[in-house]
Amino acid sequence: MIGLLRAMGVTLKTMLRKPVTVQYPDAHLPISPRMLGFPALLWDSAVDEPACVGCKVCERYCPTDCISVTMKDNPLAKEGKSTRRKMVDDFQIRLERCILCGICVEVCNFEAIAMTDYHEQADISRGGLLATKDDLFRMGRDFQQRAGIKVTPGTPKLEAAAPPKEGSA
Amino acid sequence: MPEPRPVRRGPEKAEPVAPVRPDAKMEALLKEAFAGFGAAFGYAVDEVTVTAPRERIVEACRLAKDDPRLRFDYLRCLAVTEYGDYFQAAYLLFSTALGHKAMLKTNAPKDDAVIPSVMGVWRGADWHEREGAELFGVTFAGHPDLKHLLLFDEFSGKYPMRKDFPFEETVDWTPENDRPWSRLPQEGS
Amino acid sequence: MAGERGVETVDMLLNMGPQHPSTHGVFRMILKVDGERVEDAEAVVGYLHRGSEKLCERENYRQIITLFDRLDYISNFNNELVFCLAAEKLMGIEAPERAQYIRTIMCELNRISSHMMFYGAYGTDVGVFATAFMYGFREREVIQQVFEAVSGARMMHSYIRVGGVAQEVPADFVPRVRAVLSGLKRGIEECDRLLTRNEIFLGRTRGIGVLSAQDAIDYGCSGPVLRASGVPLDVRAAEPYLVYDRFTFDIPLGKSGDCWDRYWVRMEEMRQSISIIEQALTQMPEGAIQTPVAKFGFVKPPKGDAYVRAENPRGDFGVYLVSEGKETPYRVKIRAPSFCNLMALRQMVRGSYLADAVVILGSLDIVLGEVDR
Amino acid sequence: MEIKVTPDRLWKGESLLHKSGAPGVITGKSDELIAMARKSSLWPLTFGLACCAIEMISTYMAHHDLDRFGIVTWPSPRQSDVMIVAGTVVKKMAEPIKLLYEQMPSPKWVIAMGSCATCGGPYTRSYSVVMGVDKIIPVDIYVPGCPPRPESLMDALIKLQDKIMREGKTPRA
Repeated sequence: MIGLLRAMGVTLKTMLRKPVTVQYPDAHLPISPRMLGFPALLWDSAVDEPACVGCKVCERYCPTDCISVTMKDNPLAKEGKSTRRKMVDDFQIRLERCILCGICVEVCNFEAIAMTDYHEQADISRGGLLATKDDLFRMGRDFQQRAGIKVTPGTPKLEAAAPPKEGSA
Repeated sequence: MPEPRPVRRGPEKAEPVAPVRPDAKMEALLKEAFAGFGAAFGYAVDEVTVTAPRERIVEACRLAKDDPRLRFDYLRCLAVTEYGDYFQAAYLLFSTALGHKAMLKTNAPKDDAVIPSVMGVWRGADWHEREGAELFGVTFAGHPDLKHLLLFDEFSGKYPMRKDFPFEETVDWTPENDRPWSRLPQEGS
Repeated sequence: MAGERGVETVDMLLNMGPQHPSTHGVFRMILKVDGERVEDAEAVVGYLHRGSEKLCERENYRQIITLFDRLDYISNFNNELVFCLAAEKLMGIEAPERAQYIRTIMCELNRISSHMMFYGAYGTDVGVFATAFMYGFREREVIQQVFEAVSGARMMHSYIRVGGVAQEVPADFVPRVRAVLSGLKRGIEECDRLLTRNEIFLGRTRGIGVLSAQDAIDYGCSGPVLRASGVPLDVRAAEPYLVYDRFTFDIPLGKSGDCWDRYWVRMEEMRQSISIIEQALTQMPEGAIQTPVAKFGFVKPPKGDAYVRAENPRGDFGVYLVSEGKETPYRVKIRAPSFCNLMALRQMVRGSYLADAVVILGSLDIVLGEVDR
Repeated sequence: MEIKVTPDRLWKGESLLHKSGAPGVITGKSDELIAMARKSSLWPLTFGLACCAIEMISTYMAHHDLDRFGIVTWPSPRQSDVMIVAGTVVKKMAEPIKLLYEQMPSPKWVIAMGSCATCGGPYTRSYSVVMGVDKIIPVDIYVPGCPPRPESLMDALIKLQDKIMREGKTPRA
């Protein structure tokens, strides 16, 4: 009898407890500012050009070879508007194979790539998971706006924490 | 409010750590115990390695286990490594009673890759030997059941951990090799 | 063959897995049963053999950390740590003190989250279908949020580096971990009340799958499986790595080596881990978190070989690293604790009831990612 | 609470249902109604392969609770509709997966969760890994990430529900 009452007590206590469930499509579990989402390219709004110069260092260091980069001459550099002599011609990330390790961000010398908070990228075809240069800039700019990252050439590398990202809820 | 970036360039440990050397007492002990084996001695950072000829490796292992001064009753690991023209099996030993450790090694040439099995000494050598046999093609003579453990029959005669076994090439997605079934209505299987 | 009453009987072969809800992944067991008794069991592994050891030979030391994350995918920090310790041992360097404390805290938190996962899965094996899982994961999720705040990833952190850790912990790290710990203490008590002294649970686990100390040592078992048999071997105490020699903690030991002991040892270990983390939080100094070598990732250990082992949630995780002085290691052999614990399964299952086979397998707490590598 | 808007390349919020005047009454073609019934009770096969399985379990558990979507795990392929391939598919496991897929009754859907199931992920260069589960069985939704967060998986399931509705709308060939 006492056992039964005690069991009822446990049930009652549990019933009155606040649920921990997060109602997903409407709410989202809090995202850490350091969250590693899919990488995207940042935009140097001071010169209005990509911060990436296409040096291929991320391509070399990517453990899964999911990045491919090509480089071209920067037309703005000839006019003297930019300090970057080269710029990125084409940049693709195969998000399907990206393992979100952050090595590309670590090795980048130009602060041109960042781990964004994009993570809900499911698609019905593998083709949709191939992020082209435009996709990456779109993701990157959106993220930059939300997180308030400014890219200036010649700044020291990110030392410790990535800038906070605007998670929801 | 953005969290300030904690940049900390504190004093870094510049002075090198003193090289770790194994216990001299252990070394002397092993040299004494394995005196009659024609064994070579060396170091693996902080462990003493004893390289015994493969004909006598079972005997050496049994000695290591039964000798009251050594009492290596715990086989930590058995690692097969491929070097130039020979395979090396490393038996990493530990004594639960005395709390010391050592490394036993033996070599087998590539054209005659046979090493006697030590399963009679430690039963824990079982799967390690099967793994070494299928990944490197080293035959552990005397093992009761040397069949595939991790791989399957397609790999019979192929030893993927050998250095000459190639890595696969990645196949990138292209519109041509896309599988369009995801856009089609479902059919019965 | 003729049975007791002259009735012809045949042994039946029963296949379990590779897809089976209670095999903890893709593990296959071929059981030879005589009625309800298991006469023999054969473990078939390799359904998750991904060739990590081979892949390690083409990637550099920074990239390999990502592969080690995915070995024992429930205790990622511990795996990374062992590989980094192996490389550090070959290079003769040591991480700064603060980094060592951060590593310790993360590894112990990971031990708790791993044991919580075990708690849920084991409850399911014994028959408490989703309830135990729900409670275990409720605690686990809180820990994972701390992991995410520190490393940026919920599971595959790649946070520990050769010569330190990747980045400084967030500003609110210490109070946050303390809050998590006090929540965890309550959570563990609750989990304890739900299962530990439950009569049905005791009936299912007491005296089942007994493994003697002698056998456990002979098979090379480690971790809670070994300690449940009464062997006081804990790498944290036997060969202290990191800063474990500065903490006081108990090594919970089982008496009989049955399934309940293995469960109990893990529950106790969680409490010990909490105490270790509390000590580490008080002792944690300020200072650098990386040696210069870790900053750029150009790690080139000199020629030689080294073996390092550390106490993972599942046992003694070892890495035998052979370097030729290049950017990529020459050979990486991973000694996975589950791999060795699984060898003893046959011994334990033999002679038990068929229904207990699942309970025994669950009590080993295997992770196929590291069994098959 | 802010609503997280995910960048959606596929469907631009197209309304799939015809709401009639009366509250709580929905009219539609029978195909659509069947599709609605299907999408509201997706039973995934409990089938974890590797690391992603842990995040998949996380998704089922208290913090995320997939039961809200009518998604209940089922340990047998005979009664399941969805197969979430969570983890690395190695060559030794390819045959069992095919068998499981064939045991599931039609209509059935497959979600390739994580980069290993999508294309091999970090193990593309390995000798024993199948480069994507779509080499052996048809895949409906690919979820990138290693492992995908629970939210990514839920997002994929919502997209799958959308896809099922679209299949209900399009006449079969």
